[in-house]
Amino acid sequence: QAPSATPKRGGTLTFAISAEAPTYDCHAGNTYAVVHAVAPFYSTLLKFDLSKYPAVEGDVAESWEISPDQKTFTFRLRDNVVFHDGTRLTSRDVRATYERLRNPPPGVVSVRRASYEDISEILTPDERTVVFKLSEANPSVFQNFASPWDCIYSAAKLAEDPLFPQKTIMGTGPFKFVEHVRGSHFAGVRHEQYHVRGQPYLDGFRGVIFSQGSAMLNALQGGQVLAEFRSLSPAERDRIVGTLGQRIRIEEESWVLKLTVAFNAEKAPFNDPRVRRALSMAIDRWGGSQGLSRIATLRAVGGVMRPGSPFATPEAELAKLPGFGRDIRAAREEARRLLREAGVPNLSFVLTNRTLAQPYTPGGVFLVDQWRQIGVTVEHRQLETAAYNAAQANGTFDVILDFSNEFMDEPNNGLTKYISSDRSPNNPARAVDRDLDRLYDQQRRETDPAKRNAIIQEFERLAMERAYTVPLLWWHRIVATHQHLRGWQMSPSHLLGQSLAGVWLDQ
Amino acid sequence: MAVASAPALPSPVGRRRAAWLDFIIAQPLGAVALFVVLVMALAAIFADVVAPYDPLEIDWGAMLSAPSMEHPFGTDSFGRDIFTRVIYGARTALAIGLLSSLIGCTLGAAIGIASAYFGGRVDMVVQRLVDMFLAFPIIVLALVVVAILGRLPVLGVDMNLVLAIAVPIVPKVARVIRSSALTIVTMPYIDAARTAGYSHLRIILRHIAPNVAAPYLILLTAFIAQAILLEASLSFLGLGVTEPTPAWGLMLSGNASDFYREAPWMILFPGLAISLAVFAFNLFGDALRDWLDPKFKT
Amino acid sequence: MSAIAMSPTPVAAAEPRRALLAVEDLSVQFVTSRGVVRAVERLSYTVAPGEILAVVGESGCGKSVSSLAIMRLLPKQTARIPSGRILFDGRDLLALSDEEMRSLRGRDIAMIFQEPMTSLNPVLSIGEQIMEPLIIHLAMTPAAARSRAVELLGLVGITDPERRLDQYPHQFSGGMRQRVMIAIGLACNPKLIIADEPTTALDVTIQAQILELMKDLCRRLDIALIVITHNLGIVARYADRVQVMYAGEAVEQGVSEQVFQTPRHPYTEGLLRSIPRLDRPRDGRLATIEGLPPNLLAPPDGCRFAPRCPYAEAACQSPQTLAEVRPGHLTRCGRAAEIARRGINGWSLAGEAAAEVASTAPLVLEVEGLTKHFEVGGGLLRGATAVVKAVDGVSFSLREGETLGLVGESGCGKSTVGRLLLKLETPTAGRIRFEGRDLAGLGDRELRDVRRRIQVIFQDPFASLNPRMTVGQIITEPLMVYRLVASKRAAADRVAELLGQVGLYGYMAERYPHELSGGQRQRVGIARALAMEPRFIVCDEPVSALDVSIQGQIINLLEELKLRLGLTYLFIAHDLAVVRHISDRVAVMYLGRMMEVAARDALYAEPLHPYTQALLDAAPVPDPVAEKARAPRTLGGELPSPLNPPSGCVFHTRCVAATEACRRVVPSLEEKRPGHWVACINVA
Amino acid sequence: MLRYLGRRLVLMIPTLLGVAIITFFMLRVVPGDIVEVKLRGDGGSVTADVIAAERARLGLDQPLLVQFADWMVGLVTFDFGISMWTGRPVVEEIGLRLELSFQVAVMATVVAVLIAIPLGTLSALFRNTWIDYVVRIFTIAGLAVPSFWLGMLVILALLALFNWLPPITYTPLYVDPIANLSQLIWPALAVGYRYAAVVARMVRSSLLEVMREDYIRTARAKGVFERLVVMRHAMGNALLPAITVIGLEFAFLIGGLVVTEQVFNLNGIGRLFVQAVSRNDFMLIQTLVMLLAVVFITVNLIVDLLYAALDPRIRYK
Ligand SMILES: Nc1ncnc2c1ncn2[C@@H]1O[C@H](COP(=O)(O)OP(=O)(O)OP(=O)(O)O)[C@@H](O)[C@H]1O
Ligand SMILES: Nc1ncnc2c1ncn2[C@@H]1O[C@H](COP(=O)(O)OP(=O)(O)OP(=O)(O)O)[C@@H](O)[C@H]1O
Ligand SMILES: [Mg+2]
Ligand SMILES: [Mg+2]
Repeated sequence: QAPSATPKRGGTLTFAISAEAPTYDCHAGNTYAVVHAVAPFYSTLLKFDLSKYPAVEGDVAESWEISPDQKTFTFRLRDNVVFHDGTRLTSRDVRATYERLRNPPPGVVSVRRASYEDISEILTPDERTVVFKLSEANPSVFQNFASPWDCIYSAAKLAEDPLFPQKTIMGTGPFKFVEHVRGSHFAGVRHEQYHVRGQPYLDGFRGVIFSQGSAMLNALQGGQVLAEFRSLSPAERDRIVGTLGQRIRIEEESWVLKLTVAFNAEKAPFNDPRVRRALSMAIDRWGGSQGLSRIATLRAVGGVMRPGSPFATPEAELAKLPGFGRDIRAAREEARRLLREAGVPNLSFVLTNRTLAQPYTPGGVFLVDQWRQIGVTVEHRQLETAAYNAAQANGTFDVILDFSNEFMDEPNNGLTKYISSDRSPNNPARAVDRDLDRLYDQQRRETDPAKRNAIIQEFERLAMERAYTVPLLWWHRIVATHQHLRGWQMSPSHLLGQSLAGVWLDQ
Repeated sequence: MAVASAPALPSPVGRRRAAWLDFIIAQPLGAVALFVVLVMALAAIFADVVAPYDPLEIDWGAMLSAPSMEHPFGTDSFGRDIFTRVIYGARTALAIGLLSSLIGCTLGAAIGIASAYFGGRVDMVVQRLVDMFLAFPIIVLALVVVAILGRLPVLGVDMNLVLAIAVPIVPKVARVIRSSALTIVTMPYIDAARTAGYSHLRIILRHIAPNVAAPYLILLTAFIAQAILLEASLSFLGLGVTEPTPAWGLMLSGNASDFYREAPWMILFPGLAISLAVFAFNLFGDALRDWLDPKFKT
Repeated sequence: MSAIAMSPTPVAAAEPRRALLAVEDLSVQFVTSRGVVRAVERLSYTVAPGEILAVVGESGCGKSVSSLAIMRLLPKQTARIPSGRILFDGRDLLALSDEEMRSLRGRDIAMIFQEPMTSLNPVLSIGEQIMEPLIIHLAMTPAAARSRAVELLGLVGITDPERRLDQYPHQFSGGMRQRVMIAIGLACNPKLIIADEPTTALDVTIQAQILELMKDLCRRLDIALIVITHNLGIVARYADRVQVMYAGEAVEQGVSEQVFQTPRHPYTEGLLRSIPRLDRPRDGRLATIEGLPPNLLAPPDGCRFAPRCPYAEAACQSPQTLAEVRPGHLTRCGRAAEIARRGINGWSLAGEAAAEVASTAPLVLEVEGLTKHFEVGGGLLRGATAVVKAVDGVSFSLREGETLGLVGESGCGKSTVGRLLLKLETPTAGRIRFEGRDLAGLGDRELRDVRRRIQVIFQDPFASLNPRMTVGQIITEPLMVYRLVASKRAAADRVAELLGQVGLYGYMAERYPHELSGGQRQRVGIARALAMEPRFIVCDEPVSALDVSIQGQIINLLEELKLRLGLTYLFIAHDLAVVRHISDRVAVMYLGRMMEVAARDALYAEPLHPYTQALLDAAPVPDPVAEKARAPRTLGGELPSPLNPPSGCVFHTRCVAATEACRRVVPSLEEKRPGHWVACINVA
Repeated sequence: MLRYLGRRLVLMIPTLLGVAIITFFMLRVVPGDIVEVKLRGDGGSVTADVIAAERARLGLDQPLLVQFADWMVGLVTFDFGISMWTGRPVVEEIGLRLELSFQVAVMATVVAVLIAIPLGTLSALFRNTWIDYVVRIFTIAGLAVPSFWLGMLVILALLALFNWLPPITYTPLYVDPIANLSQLIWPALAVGYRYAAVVARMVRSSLLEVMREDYIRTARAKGVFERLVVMRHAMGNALLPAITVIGLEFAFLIGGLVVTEQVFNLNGIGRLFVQAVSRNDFMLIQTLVMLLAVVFITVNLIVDLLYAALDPRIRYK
């Protein structure tokens, strides 16, 4: 691609959002639909610098200081940040926002309390300074200040009504809210007093809601929308490239999401580690990666951390873990042997999965086939989200195809799937394993990256051997944008970089 | 009163023609439809023998191959043989179509007959209930049942799906059968049975039910067609049968709709299978109606 | 008037006036999946202006088909006319184009159909339907057509025609609808009217009104009229000439008087003998024509009547021709001359008269003040319900071995009385005692027991047998349910015995009802009733739906069974002659109330109630001389709606003798003569 | 007339109450509720107390009977509650979508009637000729081809032939008729085919029936032109059953276009319904079911009134 010319001002961007946001409140949201719809209206304290991911940069923060013990963070705020209602943003707004996140008042939902539980105090020495004090060092907290979920709200409005952000969209982001037509679209116009000079370039945007992939693809193909920022499936990519050729830009990257297989450790025979390991070993991840990557948003073979991310295990090491070997024949032999040993040579069970087409269905179909090959009969049961969640929460499943959804490669968040269920509501396998808990806690407080890496490797080895929850494949993100859509940046997370401040139309 | 001109009496020599032969002669189009239905039924029953491949076996090497000698209908995105899956799909479609239509129609007929026979208060209450269930739009009812009740596989057939498709059939059938039964109930031969002091059950089973057999059969075939279509729609929405079960509607949804460009055969053949099955059942039902309805006879 | 072509047939030559319509050698066939139905074969006849020709014959003999052929209204796909001409005013109708034929229909030839209830379009107003032919054929303006329509309605005797024009068919009674049909027929001053059983669906009193009206109009307007009927009384009273058809062929043609007095075809003769007659003394048994009409798919080569004919001989196996036996009288029988000489007689049947019922015989049934009110929904747009007083305070009793005839016009509550006795309906008031026990207070077991002893035979032989059961199953069922037989074998034997009793063959047990003829089905119905070994049988119009020739067979059978098994009957019918023939006592109902009850002979000899008198007056007897001599005396008006019956005596609105008091006083049924009960205040 | 209407309206109450009871309790017998979906949907890590708090906020912790009573009281006072998913009033969620669904239903009806009546009539009049066979095959095909499939083909054809696609967001008719129609005509056509097939079959069979009636023979015997026999005497009676079918189909379309709406990305009631169901948004599902039931009953009532208007037997009873 030719290096981008100077950005042009003007135009309205229409892009697709493949789901409708359940809420306007970022603090309560956990689906990308919220981010894609409301991120343009809000600012955060920090943000990821996508060209140097995982590095962060300031958003409303101009500069910051971290104390050597990593327990005190001091942020200096920009002085030109203005809310859409014309009021200026001050340190009080930042404090109110984080107080709401870590300690929500009654009626307010914060799904991110856990991330900030180490914060003991938030101080505002002056209008432009915010100080966060931590009770214990935690290497993940700093990056969390760049979370796209931490939309900064007006302290004044929150004081009036803590539920204000649920009903109204009002922030300091590059765009001002115009309308949300239920089921149809979100629209915004340029916030003229946006704190980055000259930005945003767009006059406005319109995020059109689609509920079905092919309708969205048709619109993309017809140029009615210029992009869909989450991901296309490989087939959709191929179709769009086939029809639009050079007019479309395709960017791909491995994704911070992964599919995992969780065995219900409370239930026989999955309480037997041999059975779990056997089932994990029967999966030809390398072969599957090749096949599935052509039909599903799945690709990378990886362990507990995303391949290519700072704490990931190199491929050579990975291949030594059970289930990650290159010799699938041998692995399957071993799997059969383990099952025989465990006394369940003709195992049959139900694989619980979601009904979503990408990538859950192909993942499930693939697993059923893999297990058939070691003589295991599997019934594939796909459930609507509610029923799926209920099955998981109540433990009414044998084996479940689980997933993890993060916005960055941070072990503190990513590893919670593997630690004991009495500690982590996230553990799908309902297992209790104090060894893993211990290793998790060690890495959590370890501020030296090298040491932390070693602990994580050990954690991973143990987790794969005991195989309560094992990765299937990491997701693969494919974003197609029309050539004249410029300034948008690809990243490993579909939640990042959606403020649209730097996006412009070359026409 | 004059006797309504009766059809000429069959001469004592010419015995009745076998029913199936009469059907073929009187309804050639219907006979063709029946043939198609039978072929599909046979394929479904003997899928294990007829189908060249294993319907579930993934073969990355053969992914998305075009129709060829090896794979007459091509393969899908998992490299599974589509011909095989279409044949096994007939099993799913017929099993669900037949079961739900059978359950729905039988229940509906029972309710309709009882309502007409007992009349009065029973009829009033039943009619209100029927109204109520009719007021639920069919797909909505199916959606709610499937989505809310989840799945309940029995011998590979999801009984909740069957139920979901059967439930909306019940009130419709009840209504039609009731109106047929209402005319039967006023027939003198029913009065004769009542004067003979037969039990209600006997009158219903022996005297009324056989006489509503014609509308029942017609409804049954029509609803099999509808059920197959509804199953396809639900599967298309991800609420019906789930992967990797071979089912026509499912074969059209998800991956298939993504690949229609490179691999049009992926949606062509299952789509044709649905249409052919539904077409055949409808045509057969039509023919059956014409054949059974004395008014259409010349 | 256009020139009328000379008809080449000898019949026409003998006619005093030139024929308006001449049917020549007409055959009609239907191509069906079972084969070719030869519905009409080589039919020839003529009609002159002002003449009334009656076509008679049993059901299915081709009466309607031949007249539809004249109208060219036969179904296009299946009907075929392999031979013949239909000359109307000299033009061959069969050679006309569709458009020419259309412009003739309704203008020069009008047709009136049997079913007045369904022959009018329910969604168009009466006015629109009468005005339609006027506008189409005579190019009248709507206003002119309307005033002509008013005139026509007046002509056919509908009061308040102006207002009636805007009403819809369902607001008219059957008789009024038939008048409307006649008005439509008359609209364009046609030259020929074909009336296909115009009064069969109507009550006797209304029938008389309609026929008198038609006859009068034809005479006045010089219209040729073809009346199709199977009622020989009507033929006798109204027709100038008569044409008798059998199995698609004309078997006899001639002036009514000649044909009735000296029939020259055995079929005509049989017909005349097999009906009970009011004008003759009552015989013990009716003569019957045994057997069934031939299958028109494969009719016999020779005389089609031969298989049933008592005079049949070898010569009858070869085709017979319609030959003139005397001027204007034709017959299709080789032995016509012998018949004329009365040299043969195959009909003699010893009359075994039923014994009089002793007045000391035990009472089987006592009915007191029986009342049944039906609540009916007041239609879609009216919330309130109305009450039909179907039966209102009816009392009578029956002794063992007795037959009580119950007559009355349609809707007067006859069937309801029967259904109440059968416990198919629960009475609103009143009491029914069967063998001394009150039916209302019976427990389940007793009820079952009583049910077995009260049985029923229905009117419609097509509807009274379950079409999905074989004859054997139908008769076996009660035997098994009531354990009247010990085993399956015994049941089979009993079925064969019962079938024999009603004159059917044992092998018929395997047949389904649709494989039987109407008369045979009625016999199965009787066998089913007998299977329960009943004591009392309600016969609800058991012969009304049957052809005359079959009717006789069934009446004879019922009488014979009664004698043999000592049965008691309630015999419901609307044919006064039939009732007279079979009953010991007769009860007359009108609008839910009992008008008169008396011993048979007393009632027919001296009817006391004006309604009974009117009924007897309205029923024509098959004797042209007597009928034509009789002055028209018809009962005016329509049957009032049972939803809104007249006050006082329900009959006062139509009664010639009604007084002011009749409006107010509800007359009670009183014994005016010994054993003769009448509900009329004017009878002393 | 008014009394009749009143009676019918009163009769609606038990039916609707029944629908309400069934819907309400059917929704609640099964595990899993909206809170889980909302807070855990894409895999957030939420603690049990957060979920419990949210559940309490939505009133889901109340006894079922209390919840039901609350809902009933709301319905009666025209307070349809708040969508549990978006926290917006249900009325607001439904409003625009109902408008769209209604318009599609009306347009599909127009399309269907325009196609069906001539086809059904031709087919009946030329029974067992090639015209009849062609029409019958065309109509049975209409029943056999899934409309979503047809919809996919329509879109692909538009894209391939004209490289044009219908607008993706809904503009009300009164705002921009051209944009509106160019979006909605396609789904109306795709759905209209099946709809037309259903109606045409009804017209055919009822016309065949009517043509056998005695009064048709009477009309012919009067010398009425064949065209008039059909148009005036037969159609008037034959269209009555067709009206019932049209009514039923119309009512069905309001909420039943689920799959077609997906294919055309229509923001209609059907799609809202699927979403509500997949999220267990009880409040929205309940109200939608009630809405569809009311639509169904109202349409039936209108059909009955039309019957009365067209059929004097009913009008003057
Ligand atoms: N459309 C038809 N197709 C086949 N056969 C027919 C058709 N119409 C009449 N027939 C047959 O033609 C014969 C004559 O029928 P037609 O209606 O003329 O009898 P009918 O004398 O008028 O009897 P009814 O007294 O019952 O009216 C019957 O055997 C009848 O079954
Ligand atoms: N179930 C019913 N509901 C309402 N009205 C009824 C019912 N049965 C009979 N009637 C009415 O009661 C009256 C008497 O009917 P019924 O059948 O007894 O007359 P009928 O004398 O047998 O007449 P027909 O000679 O026509 O058989 C009629 O007006 C009829 O419409
Ligand atoms: Mg006739
Ligand atoms: Mg009667």
